[in-house]
Parts: sequence; C-alpha cells; structure tokens
Amino acid sequence: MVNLKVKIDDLDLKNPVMTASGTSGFAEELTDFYDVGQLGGLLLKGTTLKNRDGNAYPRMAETASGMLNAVGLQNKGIDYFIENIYPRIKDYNTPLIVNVNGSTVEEYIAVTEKVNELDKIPAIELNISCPNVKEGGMSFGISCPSAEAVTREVRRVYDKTLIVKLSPNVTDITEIAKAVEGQGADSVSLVNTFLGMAIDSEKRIPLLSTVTGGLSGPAIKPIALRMVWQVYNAVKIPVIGMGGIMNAADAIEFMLAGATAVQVGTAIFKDPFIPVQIIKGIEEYLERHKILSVSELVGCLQM
Amino acid sequence: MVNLKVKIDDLDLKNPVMTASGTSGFAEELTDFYDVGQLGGLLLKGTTLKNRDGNAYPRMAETASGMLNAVGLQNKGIDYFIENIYPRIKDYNTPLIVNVNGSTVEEYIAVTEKVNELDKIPAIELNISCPNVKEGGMSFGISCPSAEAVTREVRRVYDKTLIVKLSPNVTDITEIAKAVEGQGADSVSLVNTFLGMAIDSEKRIPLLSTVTGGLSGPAIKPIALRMVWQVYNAVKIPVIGMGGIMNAADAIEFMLAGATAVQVGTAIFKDPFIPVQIIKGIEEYLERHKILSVSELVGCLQM
Amino acid sequence: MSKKFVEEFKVVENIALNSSNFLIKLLSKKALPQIAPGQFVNVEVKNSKEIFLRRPFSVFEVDYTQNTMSLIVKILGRGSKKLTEAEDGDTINIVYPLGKSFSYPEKEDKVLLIGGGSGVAPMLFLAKESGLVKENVDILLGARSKEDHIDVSDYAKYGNLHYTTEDGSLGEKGFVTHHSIFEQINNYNKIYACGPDAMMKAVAKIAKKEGVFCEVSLENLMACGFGVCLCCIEPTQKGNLCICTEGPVFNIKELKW
Amino acid sequence: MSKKFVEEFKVVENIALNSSNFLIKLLSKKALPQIAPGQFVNVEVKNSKEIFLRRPFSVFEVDYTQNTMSLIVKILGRGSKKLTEAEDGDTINIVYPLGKSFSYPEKEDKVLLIGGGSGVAPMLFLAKESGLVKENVDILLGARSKEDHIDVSDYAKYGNLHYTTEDGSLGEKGFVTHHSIFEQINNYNKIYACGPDAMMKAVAKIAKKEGVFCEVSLENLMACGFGVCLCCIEPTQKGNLCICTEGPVFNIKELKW
Ligand SMILES: Cc1cc2nc3c(=O)[nH]c(=O)nc-3n(C[C@H](O)[C@H](O)[C@H](O)COP(=O)(O)OP(=O)(O)OC[C@H]3O[C@@H](n4cnc5c(N)ncnc54)[C@H](O)[C@@H]3O)c2cc1C
Ligand SMILES: Cc1cc2nc3c(=O)[nH]c(=O)nc-3n(C[C@H](O)[C@H](O)[C@H](O)COP(=O)(O)OP(=O)(O)OC[C@H]3O[C@@H](n4cnc5c(N)ncnc54)[C@H](O)[C@@H]3O)c2cc1C
Ligand SMILES: Cc1cc2nc3c(=O)[nH]c(=O)nc-3n(C[C@H](O)[C@H](O)[C@H](O)COP(=O)(O)O)c2cc1C
Ligand SMILES: Cc1cc2nc3c(=O)[nH]c(=O)nc-3n(C[C@H](O)[C@H](O)[C@H](O)COP(=O)(O)O)c2cc1C
Ligand code: FES
Ligand code: FES
Repeated sequence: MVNLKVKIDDLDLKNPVMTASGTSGFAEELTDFYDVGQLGGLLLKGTTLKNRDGNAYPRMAETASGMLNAVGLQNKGIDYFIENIYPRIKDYNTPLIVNVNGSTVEEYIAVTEKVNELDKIPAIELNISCPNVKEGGMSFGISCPSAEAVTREVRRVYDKTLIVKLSPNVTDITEIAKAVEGQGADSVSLVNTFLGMAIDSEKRIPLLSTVTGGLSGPAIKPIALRMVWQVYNAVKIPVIGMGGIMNAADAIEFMLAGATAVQVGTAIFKDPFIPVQIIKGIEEYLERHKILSVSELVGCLQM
Repeated sequence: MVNLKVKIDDLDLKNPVMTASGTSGFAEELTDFYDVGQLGGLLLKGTTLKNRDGNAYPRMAETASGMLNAVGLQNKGIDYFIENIYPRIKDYNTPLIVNVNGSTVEEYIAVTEKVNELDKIPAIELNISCPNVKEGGMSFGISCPSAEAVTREVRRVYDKTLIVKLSPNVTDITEIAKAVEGQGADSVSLVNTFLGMAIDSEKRIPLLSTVTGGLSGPAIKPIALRMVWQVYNAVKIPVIGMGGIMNAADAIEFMLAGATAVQVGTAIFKDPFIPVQIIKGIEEYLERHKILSVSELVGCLQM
Repeated sequence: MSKKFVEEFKVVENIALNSSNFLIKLLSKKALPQIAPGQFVNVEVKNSKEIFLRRPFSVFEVDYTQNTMSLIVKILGRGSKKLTEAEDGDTINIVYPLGKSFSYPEKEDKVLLIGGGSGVAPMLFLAKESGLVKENVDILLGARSKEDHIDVSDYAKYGNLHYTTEDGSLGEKGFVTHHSIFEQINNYNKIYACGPDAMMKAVAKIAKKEGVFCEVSLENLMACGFGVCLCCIEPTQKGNLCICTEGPVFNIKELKW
Repeated sequence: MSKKFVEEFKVVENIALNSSNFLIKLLSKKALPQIAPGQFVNVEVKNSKEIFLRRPFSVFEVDYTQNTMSLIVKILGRGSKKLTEAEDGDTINIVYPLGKSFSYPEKEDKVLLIGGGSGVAPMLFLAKESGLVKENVDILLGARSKEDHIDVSDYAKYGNLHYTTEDGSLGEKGFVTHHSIFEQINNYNKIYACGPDAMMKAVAKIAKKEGVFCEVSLENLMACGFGVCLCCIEPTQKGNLCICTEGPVFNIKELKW
C-alpha cells in the first residue's frame, strides 16, 4: 500500500486532494453524491463578517476550456455559518478549512477570531485574491505591503494553521509569497482566478453583470503550474496548488512542480466525483511507478 | 458595401485583421495558400540585431485550448532580413510591420534604425514582452521605467508608426500602456503570451526545453479581452488587440472592448485561412447589423 | 438534501419531433430514483471542443419499469445541437435528479399548464402526473408558428390542448398571455408555467394581479447544477437563491417580479 | 515554395490493419496535386475536447485517378486514437501537401528501406514509387512483436521483405539495426529510413560509419506544419531548420547526429 498522507504545517491530510473554496459550497451538497470523508480536506465557501448578497445575475460565462465567475462572495456571514452550518458539518471526517474574506483588515481579523473558537476548524485560508468584490479581496493580494499587513494582523489572533491564498494577477507572485511567509503564513495556496472578461458579440454587451470576472478551469493550468513552480522555489513553507486540475495527471503535475497538496475547483462542476477519482488515480500512479509515498513527488521535477 | 478600413496613427489598413508576429513567418509561407494582399496587415517574425538560434527542442507543448511555445526569437538578424527576405516580400499588397526585439536598448535602437531605411515598412512593433528570452524581451515590458526608456529611445530614431507590444504578465497593464503612450508610442498592441509551464507527469520532466514558455490560443482570450478593455479606457492612442482570436465573433469582441484592429496568431496554425475568413465574417456581421463602418464597433460595448 | 447520481445513460431513442426539437430516450443500468415534474438533469456534451460545462434539461418522462428517462431537447446553440446528434447506443453522462419539482395540484383543482419554447417538457410531464381528471386540466402551448409546435396530441387524454402562435398559423394568434383563456383566468386554482423568461414574467404578472396561485420554472444559466457554485441565482424574498437547488420551480410570491 | 491547400476530405475507407494501425482512405473533391513519398499532411482532430492542434501523418498512397489519398495511422495517444474512430462518410480537414520528399534513387541503385512504428507508411510509398527492380530493393520493418507488424505482403512485388521483432516472434530477433542485412550494409548505395527517433539515430550511426548515403525522416512535434511557427526545428549543419519545410526528410550528413 502506498502512503498518500501529506502534512501542511500541523495539519495532517489523509491524502493531498482537497476541494477549492467556492466550488464545493459548505460540503453538504457533495454529501448527496459521496462520503466527503474520503477527501484530503475541504475548503468552505468564502465567508465574510456580515451577510453579502454577492453580485447580480448573470454571474457566469463559459469560455474555452474554462469559465468566468462573478459570484462576489455571496454568503450569510460568519455568525450564520457558526450557528447554522457548522453544527451540521463539523463531524465530517475530513479537515474543514474556512476561507476568510474581508474588505478591511479589521474584518479579516473579526472573522478569524470567530473561526478560532471552532474546535473542528483546524485551519483558515486567508483569501486576499478574490477578483469579484469591489473593496478588499484581490486588492490586498496584489501588493506586498497590503498582503503583509493583513497576514501579520491575522497571524496575531490565530494560532492554528494559516494558509494565505494568492492572486495570480501580479507581475511577480514570488514577491507576494515571500512577503506573507515573512509575516508568519504557514502555507500559501495558489492560484485564485485570473481577472477576465467575456462579451456577447451579437448583443454587444458584457456577459457578466460585473463586466469582469474570475477565470478558472483547464485554460489557466499552464500559468498556475508555472506560478506554483516559481513559488515552490522561492519559499520554505508548503505550497498548495490549484488551477484547472481535472484529473490525476494534472494533480501530479502540480505536485511535481512543488505543491504539497492540491485543490480541485471548477472540475467539480463538470463532475462532483472528480476529486475522489483523482485520489484513486494518484494511488494507481504511485503503485505503477513504485513510489511509496506521495510526498516523494513534491517538487521532484527532473530538470 | 460596408467600410472595413481602419487607421492606426498614419497607417491605413484596408481592414482591421492582421496576422500576429511569430505566427506567420515572413509572410511567404502564407502565400502558398492565398494572396496575403487580402490581409489588413502582416506582423513579421520577431527580428533581432544579430542571428539568434532560438531555444533548444522541444519548443512546443499543447495545452487545453492553447499551446505553449519557447521559440526564443529564432531569426537570422536584421541584416539578413534586409538583404534576403525584404526584397522578396516588399511588394506584397499589405502593410508589413517589423517586430523589433533586443536584449539592450541599444539593440532595439540599432534594429529600428535599419528598419527605418526600408521604404516598404510603414511601422514597427516594439516587442518588449517576449517571455522566451533570457535577457531583454519581457523584462522591458513588466516595469514602467524600462518600458518608458526603450520607447523613448526608439521614438527618437523613428518617425513612422511606432506600436509597442505589451506583456500581460503584469499586475496593472494600464500603467505600462500609459507609460509608453507618454513616451510617444503611436499605438499599443496586446497581449503577448502568458508565461506558463507544462509537465510530462509520466516522465516527470518539463515538456519545454526551457521549462517555461508562452501561452497563446483561446485559453487566454478572456484575460486578453479584459486587458484590451482596460487599456482602451486608459489611453488615447489606438489599441491593437489579440489573444486567442479564432473567428469573426472573437475579433468583434476585441473591437467592442476597444481594439481598433486585431491580430490573429495561434489560429493560423489550426488553419492558415482563418484571418481571411475573419475578414469575411466581420463584413457579414456589419451587413447583418446594418453597421456602415467597422470603426463604429471600436469600444462600443453597451454597459 | 437527497441522493444524487452521476451516471452514463445509454441512448435508446432519438427522434426529431420537428426541425428543432428532439426526443431523447435514455436507459439507465439501474433502477431510477423518483423524479417529479420540474426536476432536471445536467448533461455532459461529449466530443465538442467548444463546450466546457454541462447543459441542464428538464425531465420529460420517466418509465420506472423500463428504467428509461426522456428529455426534449430544443436546438438553441452548440451544446443542444450536439446532443440532438446522439445516436442509438451512444452514452450520455448525466448528473441527476436535480432541483425541486412543481407542487402537485389538489384533487379538485382546476389547473392551467403553460409551456413555451424549451419549457414544454416539464408541463407535459406534469399533465401526465397531475392525477386530475382531464376536464380540470388546460394545457396551453405557445410558439412562433405551427412548425415550431411539436405534436402533443397524445396528451389530449390528460387535458384540453390549446395553442398560440405568433403568426396565427396554429391556435390563437399572439403570445400565450394573449390567449382567450386568460379572459377567465380566475376559473383556475393554479397556474403552472415553464418557458422563456419574458413569457414567465408575463404570466406571473397576470397571475399576481388576479391573485391566482402560480408556479413558474426558471432557466437561469448554470455552472454546477447542484448548489455549489452560486452562479444560477434569482433574487427572491429570501435573498438570492440558487435556482438549481431552491428551484427551478418557484411560487411567484417568492420572486421579486 | 509550392501551393498548399486546406481541404475537407471524405473518409471512404477505414480498415484496422492490426490492433493499433489503421488504414484511412480519403477522397478529395478535386484533382490531387503531386505528392511524393516522405511528404505529409496535417490533420485536424475534430470533436475532441482535449486536442487543440493538428496531427501530422505521412502520406502512404495516392491514387490520382480516383483522387484518393491514404494514411496509416498508428494509435499513440488521444488524437491518433480519435482519428482511427472515423467512419465512412465522415469528413477530415487536412492541410497538404507538406514537407520535402525522399530523393528518388537512381536506376541502378541498390536500396534498403527501413521502417518502424509509424514510419512504415512512407517507406512502403517509396518502395512502390522507387521505379527499381524488385531485386534491388530490400524492405526491413521492425516492431515489438509479430502482432505489431501489419501485413505488407502486397509489397513483396516491389522489394524483398525482412522483419525484426524484439521478441523474435517474426523475422530476426532484436532491433532493425541488429538484422543480418547490416552485416553487408555496403551492398547498398542508399538507405532510407523512417521511424522512432532512437531507430533513426541507430541507423544513421551505422550508415555514417560505413559511408553509405542515408536519408531519414524525422517526427519532431509540430504546431503549424507549414513553416511559420518554428517549433519543429532540428539542429543541422545550417543551423536550426524546420523539419516541416526543410524536412521531414534529411540526408544524415545535414544533421548533427
Ligand atoms: C432548469 C432548466 C431546465 C431546462 N430544460 C430544458 C428542456 O427541457 N429542453 C430544452 O431544450 N432546454 C431546456 N433548458 C435550456 C437548455 O439548458 C439550454 O437551451 C441549453 O443549455 C443551451 O445550450 P447550448 O450549448 O445549445 O447553447 P449555447 O451555445 O451555450 O448558447 C446559445 C445562446 O443561448 C443562450 N443561453 C444558453 N443557455 C441559456 C439559458 N439557460 N437561458 C437563457 N439563455 C441561454 C446563450 O447565452 C447564448 O446566447 C433548460 C434550462 C434550465 C436551466
Ligand atoms: C512528419 C511526420 C509524419 C508522421 N507520419 C505518421 C504516420 O504516417 N503514421 C502515424 O501513425 N504517425 C505518424 N507521425 C506521428 C504522429 O504525428 C503522432 O503519432 C501523433 O501526432 C500523435 O498524436 P496523439 O494525439 O495520438 O498523441 P498525443 O496524445 O498528443 O501524445 C501521446 C504521447 O506521444 C508523444 N508524441 C506525440 N507526437 C509525437 C511525435 N511526433 N514524436 C514523438 N512523440 C510524440 C506525446 O508527447 C505524448 O507523450 C508522423 C509525425 C510527423 C512529424
Ligand atoms: C464559482 C467560483 C467561486 C469561487 N469562490 C471562491 C471563494 O469564495 N474563495 C476563494 O478563495 N476562491 C474562490 N474561487 C476560486 C477557486 O477556489 C480556485 O482558486 C480557482 O477556481 C482555480 O481553481 P480551478 O481552476 O480548479 O477552479 C471560486 C471559483 C469559482 C469558479
Ligand atoms: C510560436 C509563437 C511565436 C511567437 N513569436 C513572437 C514574436 O516573435 N514576437 C512577438 O511579438 N510575439 C510573438 N508571439 C506572440 C503572438 O504574436 C501573440 O502575441 C500571442 O500568440 C497571442 O495571440 P494568439 O493567442 O492569437 O496566438 C509568438 C506566438 C507564438 C505562438
Ligand atoms: S448552478 Fe451552481 S449553484 Fe446553481
Ligand atoms: S511545425 Fe511550425 S514551423 Fe514546422
């Protein structure tokens, strides 16, 4: 039997395959299909301090090998989560990670402090890279000083595993990664979506209510993979890779490029079973290649 | 009859569809298929001062709805071009534009001065965005001071139409666009390729000899379209749009987003006739929508 | 929440109902779960370079003894076109069953079922399943012209059929809401409708004004179809709701129309 | 440069030659231009989500009276697999004719044609077109085992057939360069070869050592196939050359091997 376990800071994952934030709700919908206890981890839908209605419809546009979304962090706020959702999901047999959002540093801190009280949440993912909100979000993640500031302040109030989710919409992602590492991030996850746009040429209107939105799916994989490889070579903390992962080969590519674990996002819309199929596929790969532990793949690209 | 003419600075194009640099050689290969005089313009293969062998094989990897290339500006140098190629192609009945490259500002100047002597070259495209060369190339295009410097110096020695080709691998492309506009660029063209990477998971090696390469094709279209729209709203000079254009609808989307003209690149590898099919498709679109002149489309996205 | 499946169905029939509508019958390898009118499935479009996401289609018919399920696919764009090219024996990957169904009428209810465009399928399904006597069911179908209507004469046993066409080539001329049935709309206890957005809004407006119970089925764009992406939202009295899990059927009182 | 075309061919035959090789015969609507052994075509793979670029295949046979052209497609990955699923009447979009052919032998030449893997097609084409008497032509084909060889007995009229297999199940055991023919390699004026990179290099090494004229056909990855992308380069004595326009056939003296 091959060993699929990986470790992100203090967080032990039974396998390196997690679902990405915003693509697996609060995990409940996935339980209609299978036991989510099989997953390495579960990133919950982006959560803010207060209720957010998100952006107007239409929020989605299909693109070549990908899609744009402009959901805009629709969620009922952290208190609603704690009171109504958390009790229902807390005993799922896999680490549940809250994706923390805010439009000010104070909001990030406030959400984090509340999450800190929850026994069954072993980690947070600080989303400083959402391209679909007017204030905060990505604007924190595209400059070093603001990325540093929010990471530092959140680190002060949070002792468990702190993952910072990076934006790909930058000239040099390694600078941002090093900046948040310097402020105590335990891990970085990348990439969030690329800012993109789609137009209906017949009607001459943008396809999204917000004009621009976030691009995800296989289209972005080559760029995401390059960024994971660059960041892996720039920081010492573990890297969590994502962007267009559709199958086990894709996941393995990210691990070879330096990811200790991966997240599967848009692929879930195509088929909710893809994350579990990937776990199986990685297992088969390791057996076929006679590799004992999945962690041996991490960063072992032959140059 | 609808009017397909557009103007980029002093350059009159019979229609807005050009072929992108590096995807149509020095135009001769296309003449094996059709009369290139039908095209709005032709961007020649990136040219440097001296001969360049380019990067080692393999230079290409297919990706989801796109491809990575790592050609690395293989060309025989500007003198070879002037002596051997230019005489053969100079009478093609369409504007020929030289794509000027260098690893130092001096090299850009030297190439430009030589091109300046060629009667039948009405414009140059300053490529400050090639991701496939070690020195120069993209490094000029990802920071304002270096983009400004090279534009300023080239502008000094060149009176005809100066187009500057921008890199999409930046946090804010409007800053770079404004910077080169400020130094006298007559037009900006965008986007060049996105830095990406591909891995063979079975062999655990990068698919490109250079590890990273430039991503092009439909995969990048949503991001390219967003950048064209942003730049159109930030500068006054005409914008030339490209990135994944495969058909007339794509070309029209770029024009609606603000491009005065477009370039077709990777699509040519799929079918060399695509640029001429796009011209026809735009004509049909204008007739169907009862629009008299193609220039009425430019930037007229309804918000 | 209820159990959902991802399954490869086998195409056992693909019949052109007219130039743009196809009846696709799909065979499951296993016993089908209960599926009610208004629920839908999310269909993978294989072998198409341009299509990335699934496409949602309402269930039109279920035969639990044969383990078959049928859809009516109207050609709208590239994905629906591709699906109508399916051949017997092909497999189609489907996520199902999705969404909430129409509420079933009470025994004595007099109901009006309104279907237009790609919204005909769930209305016919509901007519068949309603459990009402034929006399209490009116089925009103709207289309551009005669050729766009599919032959639904089989359904005359479940209700009285009425038609509108924009060009007057079949039934009354105009949109469904122009049909003379609407002159006595208060005769009905319940209106159920599925069709294009504009049709739904027109029906809802009248039902609201006249105070008649009305459920409509919406067709917002979807990415996932099972509630995780939050792309398919409709503003409602309870805030933005996903039509794929909280709908696609809504009582018009819940909507902000 | 010479005129090139993009055309929809119609599939008129698709025969499995063995479990992994298919003969696909394509009909053109118009008179075919001259195509010589070693030249290739670039084939669009339709209806495949994963495939973006065309795939190059050597021409195997041309019938100018029937306007047909045949390819032998060996299943290597997703694109070649998809192509072998083509059915009669399907259309396949092709860019052609591409590349330079083998040089034709002189009347009295004694030649050795070596083919392996997907390199068999151009060798058989050359055997047929060489214009030599059978006695002066040796055709040596290599594969892993008997089942991987296709039946080429028809070609016995153009040359003497020899086989190698890695497991010894047909002909001599080992790689092509282990075949006893190589003991008298100086008997030949010319060697022509097409097959996997490693095979080409092994053949070239011997030919070079023995000073025998040798042309090999290369299979570098291509994006465009007609000389505009510069992706398919091979380092040569004249610098990096595109194999799609300056090859795929090279005299080994031109290469840096
Ligand atoms: C719950 C639900 C049930 C449905 N039931 C049926 C059914 O039983 N039969 C049937 O034929 N169709 C049904 N539809 C509609 C069907 O999903 C679309 O026709 C189909 O997705 C179009 O895909 P396409 O690839 O052909 O079109 P595309 O090529 O993707 O699009 C063509 C054009 O149509 C527009 N478009 C695509 N989908 C929609 C949509 N859902 N609403 C408005 N505009 C759209 C696009 O923006 C584009 O302009 C249903 C939709 C939903 C949400
Ligand atoms: C000039 C030329 C002539 C050819 N003639 C023939 C022919 O007559 N018959 C025939 O069956 N094949 C021929 N080939 C090879 C054929 O093009 C490839 O087998 C095909 O492109 C593979 O596509 P795929 O989608 O099946 O493989 P993919 O799924 O794209 O790839 C599968 C694996 O094979 C590797 N691969 C793909 N193409 C090549 C290549 N060209 N060289 C080395 N590795 C590769 C990939 O890197 C990958 O690892 C020729 C190639 C060239 C360049
Ligand atoms: C519909 C949608 C909603 C998303 N919402 C969030 C979110 O709330 N928080 C977040 O950090 N990322 C969010 N993302 C980004 C994904 O988590 C992931 O970073 C991105 O989609 C790239 O991975 P993929 O290509 O596998 O989808 C969202 C993505 C999609 C498509
Ligand atoms: C094989 C290849 C070679 C290229 N060479 C050049 C070049 O020499 N100079 C340049 O400015 N851009 C070069 N490009 C970039 C294209 O001109 C274009 O900016 C990019 O491919 C995006 O457009 P597309 O998606 O339509 O291909 C090259 C692109 C490809 C694919
Ligand atoms: S389509 Fe994803 S939530 Fe409804
Ligand atoms: S494949 Fe493009 S130059 Fe040869």
